[in-house]
Amino acid sequence: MPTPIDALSANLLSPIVLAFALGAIATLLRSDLKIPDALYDSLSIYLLLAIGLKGGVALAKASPGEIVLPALGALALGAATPIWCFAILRRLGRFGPTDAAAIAAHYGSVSAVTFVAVQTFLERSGVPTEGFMAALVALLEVPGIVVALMLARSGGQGTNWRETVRELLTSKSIVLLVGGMVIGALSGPERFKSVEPVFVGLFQGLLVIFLLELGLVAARRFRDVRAVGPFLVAFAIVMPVLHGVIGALVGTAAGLSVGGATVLGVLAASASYIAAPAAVRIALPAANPSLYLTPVLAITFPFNLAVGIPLIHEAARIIQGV
Amino acid sequence: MPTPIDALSANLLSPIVLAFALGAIATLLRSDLKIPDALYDSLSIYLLLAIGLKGGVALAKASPGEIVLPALGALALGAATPIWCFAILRRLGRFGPTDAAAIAAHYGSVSAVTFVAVQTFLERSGVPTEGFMAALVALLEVPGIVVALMLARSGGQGTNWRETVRELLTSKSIVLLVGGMVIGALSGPERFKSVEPVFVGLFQGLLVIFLLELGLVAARRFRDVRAVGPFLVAFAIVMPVLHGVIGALVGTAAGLSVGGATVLGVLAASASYIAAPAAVRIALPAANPSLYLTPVLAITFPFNLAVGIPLIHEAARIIQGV
Amino acid sequence: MPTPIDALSANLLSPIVLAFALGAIATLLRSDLKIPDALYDSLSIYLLLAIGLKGGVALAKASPGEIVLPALGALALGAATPIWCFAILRRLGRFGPTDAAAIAAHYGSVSAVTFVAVQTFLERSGVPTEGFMAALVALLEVPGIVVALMLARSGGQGTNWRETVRELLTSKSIVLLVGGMVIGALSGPERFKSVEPVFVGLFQGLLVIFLLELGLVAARRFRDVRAVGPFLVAFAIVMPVLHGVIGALVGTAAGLSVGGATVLGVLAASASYIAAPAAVRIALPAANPSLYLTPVLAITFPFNLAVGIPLIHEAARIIQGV
Amino acid sequence: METVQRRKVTIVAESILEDRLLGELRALGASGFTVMDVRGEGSRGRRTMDLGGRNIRVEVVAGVALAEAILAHVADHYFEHFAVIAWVDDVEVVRGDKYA
Amino acid sequence: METVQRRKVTIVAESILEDRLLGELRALGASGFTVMDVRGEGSRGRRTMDLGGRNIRVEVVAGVALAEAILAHVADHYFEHFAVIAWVDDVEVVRGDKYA
Amino acid sequence: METVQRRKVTIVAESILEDRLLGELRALGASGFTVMDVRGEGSRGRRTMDLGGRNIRVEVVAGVALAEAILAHVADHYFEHFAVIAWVDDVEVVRGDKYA
Ligand SMILES: Nc1ncnc2c1ncn2[C@@H]1O[C@H](COP(=O)(O)O)[C@@H](O)[C@H]1O
Ligand SMILES: Nc1ncnc2c1ncn2[C@@H]1O[C@H](COP(=O)(O)O)[C@@H](O)[C@H]1O
Ligand SMILES: Nc1ncnc2c1ncn2[C@@H]1O[C@H](COP(=O)(O)O)[C@@H](O)[C@H]1O
Ligand code: NA
Ligand code: NA
Ligand code: NA
Repeated sequence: MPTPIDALSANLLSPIVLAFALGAIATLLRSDLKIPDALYDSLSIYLLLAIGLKGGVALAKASPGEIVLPALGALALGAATPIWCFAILRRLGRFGPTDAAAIAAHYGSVSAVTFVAVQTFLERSGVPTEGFMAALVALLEVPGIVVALMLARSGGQGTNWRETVRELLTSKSIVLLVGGMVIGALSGPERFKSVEPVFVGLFQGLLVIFLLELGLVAARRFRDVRAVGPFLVAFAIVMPVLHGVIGALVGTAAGLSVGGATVLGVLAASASYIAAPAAVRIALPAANPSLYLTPVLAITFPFNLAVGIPLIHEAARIIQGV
Repeated sequence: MPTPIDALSANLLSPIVLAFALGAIATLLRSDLKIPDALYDSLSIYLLLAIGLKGGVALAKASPGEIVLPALGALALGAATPIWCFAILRRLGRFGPTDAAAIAAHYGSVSAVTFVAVQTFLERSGVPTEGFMAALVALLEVPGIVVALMLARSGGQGTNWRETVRELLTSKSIVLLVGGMVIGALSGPERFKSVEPVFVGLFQGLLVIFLLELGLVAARRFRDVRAVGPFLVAFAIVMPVLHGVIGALVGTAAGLSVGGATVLGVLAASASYIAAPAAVRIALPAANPSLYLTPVLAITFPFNLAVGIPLIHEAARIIQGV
Repeated sequence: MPTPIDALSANLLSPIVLAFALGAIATLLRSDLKIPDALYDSLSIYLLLAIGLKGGVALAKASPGEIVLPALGALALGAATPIWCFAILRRLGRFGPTDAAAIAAHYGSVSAVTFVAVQTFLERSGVPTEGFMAALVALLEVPGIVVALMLARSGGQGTNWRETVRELLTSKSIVLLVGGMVIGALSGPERFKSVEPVFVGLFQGLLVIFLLELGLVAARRFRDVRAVGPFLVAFAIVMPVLHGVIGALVGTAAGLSVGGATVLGVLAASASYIAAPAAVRIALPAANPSLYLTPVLAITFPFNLAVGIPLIHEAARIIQGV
Repeated sequence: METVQRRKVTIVAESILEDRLLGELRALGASGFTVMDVRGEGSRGRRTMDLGGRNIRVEVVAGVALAEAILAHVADHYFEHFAVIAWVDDVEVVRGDKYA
Repeated sequence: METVQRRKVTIVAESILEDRLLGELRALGASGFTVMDVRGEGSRGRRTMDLGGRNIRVEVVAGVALAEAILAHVADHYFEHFAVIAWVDDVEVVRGDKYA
Repeated sequence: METVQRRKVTIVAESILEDRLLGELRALGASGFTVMDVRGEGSRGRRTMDLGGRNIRVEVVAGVALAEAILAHVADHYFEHFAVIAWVDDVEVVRGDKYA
């Protein structure tokens, strides 16, 4: 069993962490390296669909009973995290209700790529996870955003909730994740084999290219980090750790293995940079995008990728005493 | 040996059929899911080249004698189907000569993706096919279009035939199919091995993404189905069945196995949605594109994918008494 | 051991050479086949990163001592080849200093795809090469361009060298090659395994698609070949042969195996069509792009691909007496 | 060729607004529009999103009244909070009745 | 900077017409053109093709006579059956002799 | 809607010039610009590069003086050796103070 330090340094040398670093360095060196928009879009479609498909195949093998408690735990996390984020941002951070809600929406939702990174980490460490974790990604994505938007509007005029929720539930990431899961579950392991070379075999390699682009983009926001102020910087590191531990506790209470509890912790710790920004930009146009994009992309995402994942795994091991 | 009902339901649960359904559902739910144009174009280049390459490698192993009769059968089908389609559309459907010819061109040509779908179906069912069937796709693509265009012009002024035929013969799909076949045949099975992971290994998985896009696009035409009228709806289902049975008969007469006869039947049943629309739009600009695109994409393609393929295979089995 | 003629014809039938030919033929037939820009850009990112990663993994296994002499040899070639190219183009070709330097920059730098082609050729022929050759590609890319640009300015006003060199060293190809090497070396063979299906498994197949596009593009310049005159045509064939033999000699002197010497020879023989054109267009705007793009793309690249590689390998074998 | 004068409104907006904006153009009565993917910089700089957050550029050829209505709509609904700009100019078209 | 007045013709057309249209522009004497990929909606709505059936937008800077000829050509050959629109406006350029 | 007159400069250039050109626009004082990827043909024909060598089309809405300065800059620095063209026309915008 590797020590926490071993696990951390092993994680830092994984191809995906290094690819993110390469992208960030390329931006800092003002390289002309650019990932075509169409490639970025294609890779994100691929990754979401692959997560869904693999989850669906695994789900088909799971008994419905196993998944009820973890699902409820995930929903509770999705509903609760934006509430305390909002309160902290309002009281301690002194942000207006709109900006506070906007930031809370991001930290209440999840990042599918962070999910993939923790899966990769655990696989490499030989720690098994429950097969149905991908379903929790889909469950955790939307509620946090909806709750945060409701908080923003708590004192304001009516908003078109039906339309906002419809847009969230039919957004690209939900359609691909849930659609992929249904396809995976219906076609089953046998029929899935023919598409495995693409959706399993290529996964890690294509993730490397995706993280290269995320590094390029995140580094463009590095110079804004100062502008968002020390409170948000601290928030962007402290909250993931806090959410990670809470998530690991909730996962353990819901009966998940140490691997599953780690994944749920990391999901809670992660902040959305696809679904939440799109929803928040439309629903809360007055919020300042720099206040949510910079912490999420330039701090929380790389922090989780490099440090948060091994840390939360360590927390889960301590919690479960293994 | 599975019963026809088993085969049908097994087919409905294949990843590619489900992916098409997911795409269609996403459109109906007004999801913002979009496949980048560049990805769609890249996948269609890949699929055509892969079909060609694999066909070429197989062709290298075939004896020239084997292929003569099936090739003549394919050519005969390509020349004959548009003629009777035209007549039916004129007489029974009461379409003008231009629209009738436009529709006939599509049903006289073939769909490479439907070809791939039937190959996948037969592989999964353990039914062998002649290796050279890809050559028949190339042979069947062009003649149906040319014959239909000639019918449209039967009473009209001269058209630039040389140029039209040159454009068809140098169109993307022919260049990739035939070019791929030549490369496959020249490089042979040994040298082909190094590129197999891409052109064989990834084939089914990438097809899933391609069919997701086809589902997205086809569903946009669902609401036009009413507009094209009941005659065309019936035509778009009856003709594939008819052509499928005739194709299976011709294939059997040409000495093809039950697998080969199924493929030839499905090819005859399929309607073109790449080469034919492009050629018809330019050569018959007065034809109404809705009248050919809607039946082909929104009816015939999904019908063949889900029902036509197992049905025609059943017909081929009955014909050959196996 | 195959005879040179066998090796040549075997090479001509490799999928990548045939794909280049298919692209060229498609252009000559005025086919509407087009590779989307985004696909071309994505493939070139992939190829450069894959070369880097594989090189880095191999580098991790090499002892630093082994690589010193070959690296010095490569640097010497990069510095020397543009000088004599420039002199020949000025004296014998009677080109102005700007055009001469522009052409010399291309022949002093290297083509990563030609590197890949020779690696493929040697693998297929069962000839081993030193694992660190990819590092030499990165080393050879920049010096030739810088030296040539310095020659152009020898009599002229000051140029912004700092900026020019910074742009070259942070250009896409260097960032991906060197970045990939660092990632490969740091993550090591064990962690590399998870990304191997993409960066090794798909390499040859994706190269086929890339070469299809290169064929399409190169053939668009075929008609300009006459315009550039017989001197440049001869130059575009003679210099690669000359550089190839010199490179093989230098490689042998630096202690490389016959495979390594072949690779170094082919690198010296190759002419850049990515880094050099971009740098030259900006730094020497008065140079006529036809004079460097046409020989490089329409003559030297296909010549090396089809004939140069087996020829230079033969030379390396004669030099090393094997 | 006889031509008539029409107005052309050009809107550059965050791409996330595409569906909403095009729906509003239809509702305002535009007979058509042309959309392209662009990128840009402006006074709100990187306030637009990095990921999936590119710009679109929409052109609408329209009569004077509709052009005015579109411009007013965009100014009222988008200028404050979104990275959106718009301009109008005159164009000559062949079949003027085609454009509301 | 001394500028001269020229005309600019903009054509939005089904992308399948690209090769043909550009060939005709060359034949009519255009010294150059700029093409971009766009998408759009118009009165002929979804009559354009879905698959591979996007629009292009072609700009040609030209003298008065050539602009007129291009507009007439497009109107005569494309307006009836194809999803094509075109407009003209005035632009100022630096080297007027560059544009036929 | 009250509008004010501004100038719009459009530059079509080899895409390799993008970073340099945009930096110069910022230095000249442009408050913003919109860029799109295009392709084209002109008098210098295939002199532009084939690979990675496409064109960009940059639009800058600006005041009279800045527009003049941009046009002069482009003419002086690019017209001789690069495949670059530029034109200017008038546009009406809502918030004129936004544009230098
Ligand atoms: N002066 C300008 N000229 C042309 N396009 C502009 C200008 N200012 C802004 N834009 C475009 O409008 C978008 C939003 O601008 P802004 O609202 O100023 O941030 C930018 O991303 C540019 O694409
Ligand atoms: N009023 C308009 N303003 C701008 N572009 C238009 C307009 N009407 C049509 N278009 C463009 O022209 C194409 C063909 O239009 P139509 O022939 O009306 O179907 C559409 O797809 C749009 O890209
Ligand atoms: N008359 C024109 N109208 C529109 N665009 C043009 C014209 N001439 C040139 N261009 C564009 O400007 C680029 C450079 O043109 P040139 O410098 O003439 O080779 C071309 O690739 C076209 O995109
Ligand atoms: Na979270
Ligand atoms: Na058919
Ligand atoms: Na060289």
